[in-house]
Amino acid sequence: MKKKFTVLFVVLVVASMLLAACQQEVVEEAPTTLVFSSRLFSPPAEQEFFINEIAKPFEVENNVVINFQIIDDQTLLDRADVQQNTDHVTTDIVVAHNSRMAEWIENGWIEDLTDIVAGWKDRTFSEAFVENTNKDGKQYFLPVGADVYLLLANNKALPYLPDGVDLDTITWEQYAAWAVAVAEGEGEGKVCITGIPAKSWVYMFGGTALSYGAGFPDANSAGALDAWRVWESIGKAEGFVPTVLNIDSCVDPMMREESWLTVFHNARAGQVYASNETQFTLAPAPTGPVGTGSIAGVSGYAIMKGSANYDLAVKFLEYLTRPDIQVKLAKGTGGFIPPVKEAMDFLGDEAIDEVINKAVLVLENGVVSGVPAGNYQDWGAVKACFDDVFADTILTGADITQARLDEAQACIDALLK
Amino acid sequence: MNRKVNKKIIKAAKDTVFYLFLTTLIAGMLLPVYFIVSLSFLSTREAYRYPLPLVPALKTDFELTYGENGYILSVWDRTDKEYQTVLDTNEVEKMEVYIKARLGTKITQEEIRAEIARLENSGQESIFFTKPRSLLYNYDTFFKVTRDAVPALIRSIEIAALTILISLSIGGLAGYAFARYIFKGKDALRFSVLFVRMFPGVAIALPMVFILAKANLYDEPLGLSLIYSVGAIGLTIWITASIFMGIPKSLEEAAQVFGGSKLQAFMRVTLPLALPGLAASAMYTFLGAWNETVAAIILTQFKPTFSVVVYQTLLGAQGNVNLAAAGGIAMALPALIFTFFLRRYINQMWGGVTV
Amino acid sequence: MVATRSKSLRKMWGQATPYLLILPVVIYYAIFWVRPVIAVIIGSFTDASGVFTLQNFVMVFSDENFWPALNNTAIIVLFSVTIEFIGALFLALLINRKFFGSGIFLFLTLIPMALPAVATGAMWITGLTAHGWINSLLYYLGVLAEGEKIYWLGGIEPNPTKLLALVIIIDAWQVIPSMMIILLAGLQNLPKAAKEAGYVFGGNFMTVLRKITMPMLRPTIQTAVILRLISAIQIWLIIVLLLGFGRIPVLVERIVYYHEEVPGLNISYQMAAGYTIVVSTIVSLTALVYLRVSGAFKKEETA
Amino acid sequence: MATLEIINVTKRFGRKVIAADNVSLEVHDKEFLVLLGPSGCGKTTTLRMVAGLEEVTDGNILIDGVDVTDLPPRKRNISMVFQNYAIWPHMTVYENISYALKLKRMEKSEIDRIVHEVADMTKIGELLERIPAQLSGGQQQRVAVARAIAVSPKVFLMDEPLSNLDAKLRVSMRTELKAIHDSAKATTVFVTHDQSEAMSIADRIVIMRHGKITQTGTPEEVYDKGANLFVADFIGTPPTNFFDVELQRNGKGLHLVNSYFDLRLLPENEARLKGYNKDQLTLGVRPENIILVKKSKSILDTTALVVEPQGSHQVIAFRLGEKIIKIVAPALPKMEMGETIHLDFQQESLRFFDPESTLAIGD
Repeated sequence: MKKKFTVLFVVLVVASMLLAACQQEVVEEAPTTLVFSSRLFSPPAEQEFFINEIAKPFEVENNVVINFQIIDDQTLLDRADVQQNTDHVTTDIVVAHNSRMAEWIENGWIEDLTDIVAGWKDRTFSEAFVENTNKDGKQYFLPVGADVYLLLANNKALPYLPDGVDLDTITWEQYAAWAVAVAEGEGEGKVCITGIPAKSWVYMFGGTALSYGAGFPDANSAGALDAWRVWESIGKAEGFVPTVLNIDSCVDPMMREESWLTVFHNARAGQVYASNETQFTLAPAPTGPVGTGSIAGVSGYAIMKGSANYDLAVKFLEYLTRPDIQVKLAKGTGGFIPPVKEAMDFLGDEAIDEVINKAVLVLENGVVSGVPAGNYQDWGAVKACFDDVFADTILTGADITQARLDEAQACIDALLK
Repeated sequence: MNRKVNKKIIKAAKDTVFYLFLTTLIAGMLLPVYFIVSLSFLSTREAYRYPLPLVPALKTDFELTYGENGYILSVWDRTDKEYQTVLDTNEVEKMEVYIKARLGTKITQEEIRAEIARLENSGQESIFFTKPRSLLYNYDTFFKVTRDAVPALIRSIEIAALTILISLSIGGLAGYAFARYIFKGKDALRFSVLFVRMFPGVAIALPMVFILAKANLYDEPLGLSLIYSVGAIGLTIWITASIFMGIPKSLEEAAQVFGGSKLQAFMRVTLPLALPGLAASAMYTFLGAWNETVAAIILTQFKPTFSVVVYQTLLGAQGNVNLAAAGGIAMALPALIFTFFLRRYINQMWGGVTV
Repeated sequence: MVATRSKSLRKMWGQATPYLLILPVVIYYAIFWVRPVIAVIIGSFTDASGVFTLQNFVMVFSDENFWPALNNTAIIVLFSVTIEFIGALFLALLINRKFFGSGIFLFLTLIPMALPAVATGAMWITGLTAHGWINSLLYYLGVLAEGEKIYWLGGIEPNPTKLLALVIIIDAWQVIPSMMIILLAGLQNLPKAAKEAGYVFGGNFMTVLRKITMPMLRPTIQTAVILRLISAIQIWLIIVLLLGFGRIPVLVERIVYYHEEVPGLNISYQMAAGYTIVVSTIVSLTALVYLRVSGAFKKEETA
Repeated sequence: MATLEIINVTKRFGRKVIAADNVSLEVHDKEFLVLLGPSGCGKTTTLRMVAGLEEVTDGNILIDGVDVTDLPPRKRNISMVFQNYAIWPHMTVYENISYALKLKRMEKSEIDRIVHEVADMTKIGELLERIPAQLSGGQQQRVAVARAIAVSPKVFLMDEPLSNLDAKLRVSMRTELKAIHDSAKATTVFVTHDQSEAMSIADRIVIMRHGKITQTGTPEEVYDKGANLFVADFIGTPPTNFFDVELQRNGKGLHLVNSYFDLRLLPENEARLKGYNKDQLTLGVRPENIILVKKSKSILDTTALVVEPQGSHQVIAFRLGEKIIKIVAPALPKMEMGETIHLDFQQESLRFFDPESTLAIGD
């Protein structure tokens, strides 16, 4: 028996090594591989779509293999750190979130694409994201998959909608009143926001604040105070789902019907919406005195410095940012907004187009801000300043005081570079 | 004679109680595991129902009726015991995709068209039909989305095997020294071996990766094995030391007396005797190497481990807990198989062999 | 002359053997472990510009999360090691009875240990949420009425005690098997006669366990507890998986926090390095104290 | 077969512990030599140095005139039976016995022949396919012996091979070992702490104490002519009785006197003490040499404290001051506890020792 085990073990080791060796040869015989590491399109269905519908035609046409990998922003940076500092650059294209773009640019890990973009005449990148994707007048990131915030409601909440409120023009006060009505009627809060620190609360609040004329990230301006009041009123009526502190994304609670109301990321809202179109209603984010505020997130393509396949990478990016491909990509991946102006011409009238249309409405007509992460030492720490206010005032039903907000602002300002 | 029967009955009763107790205990312990497994077979829609269905459905019941935008598709909800609408559309393709992806149920566009025709021809307000569920849909999707799952799986086994090899050979030598020799600084050395485990590994994971990458072990399975061995060696030393201590030295001496060199004596006598224990200690190493992601994801590019591809697939599994469950189970399965075959040796792990 | 030289060489070789056997480990650690560790140690004693300072530790100790983290860690270690030890001992004693099917039983109890973090994470998160499988099960069992829910991970009201208890139970669930293995092997190597003598001389199950089995099992218990102690102090992953950063701060979670969550702060590296040194100091001190108190060193000296 | 010479061999562990201190001895061809001594006396260490399992700190070991001091065990042409047998639990009996032969690359048929031969000799022919866990202690012991003789070594080493057996088996194995030795004609070194085992089995006994050899001789020599107090005490059961006495020259003769008796020595014993001019002496008398006599002839009267009938004889214990003295008397007449007994010493076998040096006097 023991002998058998030894033999088995040895066979296993040898066999696995042989197999690995075989594989290696296969890899070597294959055409050029372009490594595409992305934080975007992480849901499996989106991955599948990107691989089969977007990458494949390019692969066939150019005889390359696109090695598509999903990695979160932090790991992507860690990986780049190792690759850049040990001269083993194997990643060709990265897709980063705008809150982390500054780190990429400042570390000098990505190529300056200004000249290349200048040569593409058929597309105009949305101005909303220049702050993040460019630095010192140079373009490093090509925006893709922009998002704004949309209102998503479970139809079970519709009966509580205050009379005369039109979901397409709902205001923040009406939204709050609605949330309170739901909480009172159901005996339990149903509004979803992300309660786990350093997730999306800063954006959820930021959209409200922008609607009231505040800047971003403002914690204590007059507009911000008005925004806090909206959320305070929901908090005082215990309008948040009781498990709010454990939520890091509203997708699951909305799908489980633990929560019925939320204003969040359009692609994720679209994902929930698609899970049962007859059960959910999608609307633009609520408005305020100065319009519909929303933080606009975006991801961006960039080429790693030292990429061995620079020309091919440029070619692939040219392909990916083509307006028709941008639209195809946006539609196949849950409703991101294509941040290329020309792309709008390609939108149709399917349900998904409606999601995108609503989002574009917000992006075009709303009060939109990007994420000025580059101005701060650490964007996560900025988020924490907002999270803290939420945790010790709104959540507990306490009053928002100017003093508390000033403290939060001090917290934010201390993080300025 | 009566007494004999009584005794038998009492024994049977005792056994029954004992096994009932065991069953309850195991059921309690494995309840969470049951749910994650069950979840991995549920359709996305059912995975988000509350209360959660206790067992996966084997079929899906549909109701088809006329709606605003075309046809309203409803499915039987086991939780609420009613048909609930899910789609109101005219597009057959959309129905097919939805039924496949959200309900984990096999259906073709032709079949949908046939049902629609049946509705139209029946003159009734609605019709009902039933389709079998594809239970393995989540696993199917998982392996479809997870690129190179099979090579990654093989690579992971290879890396785990290499890690076992490295940590057992290097750690085993030291363990042997601690078990068989008396020397100056033995206690201090043994304690410092333990100290490696005391220093939080998360704090130095990245620098270690840098060292590896600089040593041209970037994207090499060997590189990862070397990193995993750092954590594994310390434990291996402690385990092997107690295994070797459990094997009487005289067995080895006898082999020397009867014509073997020290090495032969070790290979022919001590090693075969230690093997079960070593194999069991290999299990710890295997599990550690198998489940590790942090270093692997930074250090690999073209040769990811299975844990990395699973991680990449599941990173965005929000709204897809059933898929996450399937991925978790797919990852756990090889480890469980490994454990299953090694469990018989585990008993012998810490004290060695009794002669 | 030649003879004596070869003899002394052989002798030297003989004395060097244990050191030669340990050498690979030392070299291995020197290459892969010592350098990063030294870097962290240096980092903990220097400021951002590389000048010697103790400020990092002042920062760590005055961090508002430090004392809660220390406190939480202590509570988790105390309870989880105790619970895990009792649970593992119980299981080991049970399996050691070698009943029909004990092999399969052993395997089943090992399952929690073999599950990857992805699986355990998904398992507990889907279980503990308000609309999760635990509440579902309770509902089917009739414990919960319709619409009634238990907020396992805490509702609006902060309730750290409950969360700590939850973390401890979940950790125990996963760790008991690996501790059980150690104790089981130890039990199987105990001479049967000693235990039987215990019964012959009038002991019941508990007294035999306490007065005979446990003392004889002491070396095994020491190994099991020391290994567990070391990793229990470094618990963090399950907490972050369930609750995210900062809700229940623990020591190593703080290191990860500065490494992963807010790596960009001017003080992030210093804080992480400081916490790292504090943690390893606490772990080594605890381990040393445990080894001393439990008498492991004395045994070593006579061995 | 062969001779074994141990020349000035010293073994030190660390700086302080001296396990063997300048040990020299010679084992003749085909001799059965027993190393005897209490535990910790260095006998096992000495044996292990011969085997090559322990390094020699100083000195030389020669087998058949060849210096093997620095050779590893496998090149010494020895074999060994270990205290706990050290038979390999993962091999069958056959594999255990044939292990060394296989390493010598012997023909399969030859190995088979030898294995069966030694198995028959040790009466384990039936057990060859078993694994050790299925064997009783005695059977394991036989396997260990069979394994040892299979290699036809020059020197055959046994490290307390019988100590793990029960009392009865030990006695019968003892006889068998002797018989096996006689037929195998191997030069044998046998280590034991059991003096009766040594007495019954040895051609020659080497008694060790504190790492040194205190006496070497045939069983009769060490029994009758113990070189010092230690040997006299160590050999024989019940042990030799010792009395501290004063030498008194009283008119015609030499008397050994203490507060219990006054023994007048016979002239031949007086002659043995001629060169001894101290006035204190330790008198050693074997239990069987203290005899029951009539009251009139006794030199010592006392009461029996304990009487242990042994069938063929009886052991009578009595108290003399602090000491318990044991004598061996014929089975009859049967003595009772508390009975007054009258005793005399048989003068021809008295032993005299210098209480300071503990050495025997007058041999």
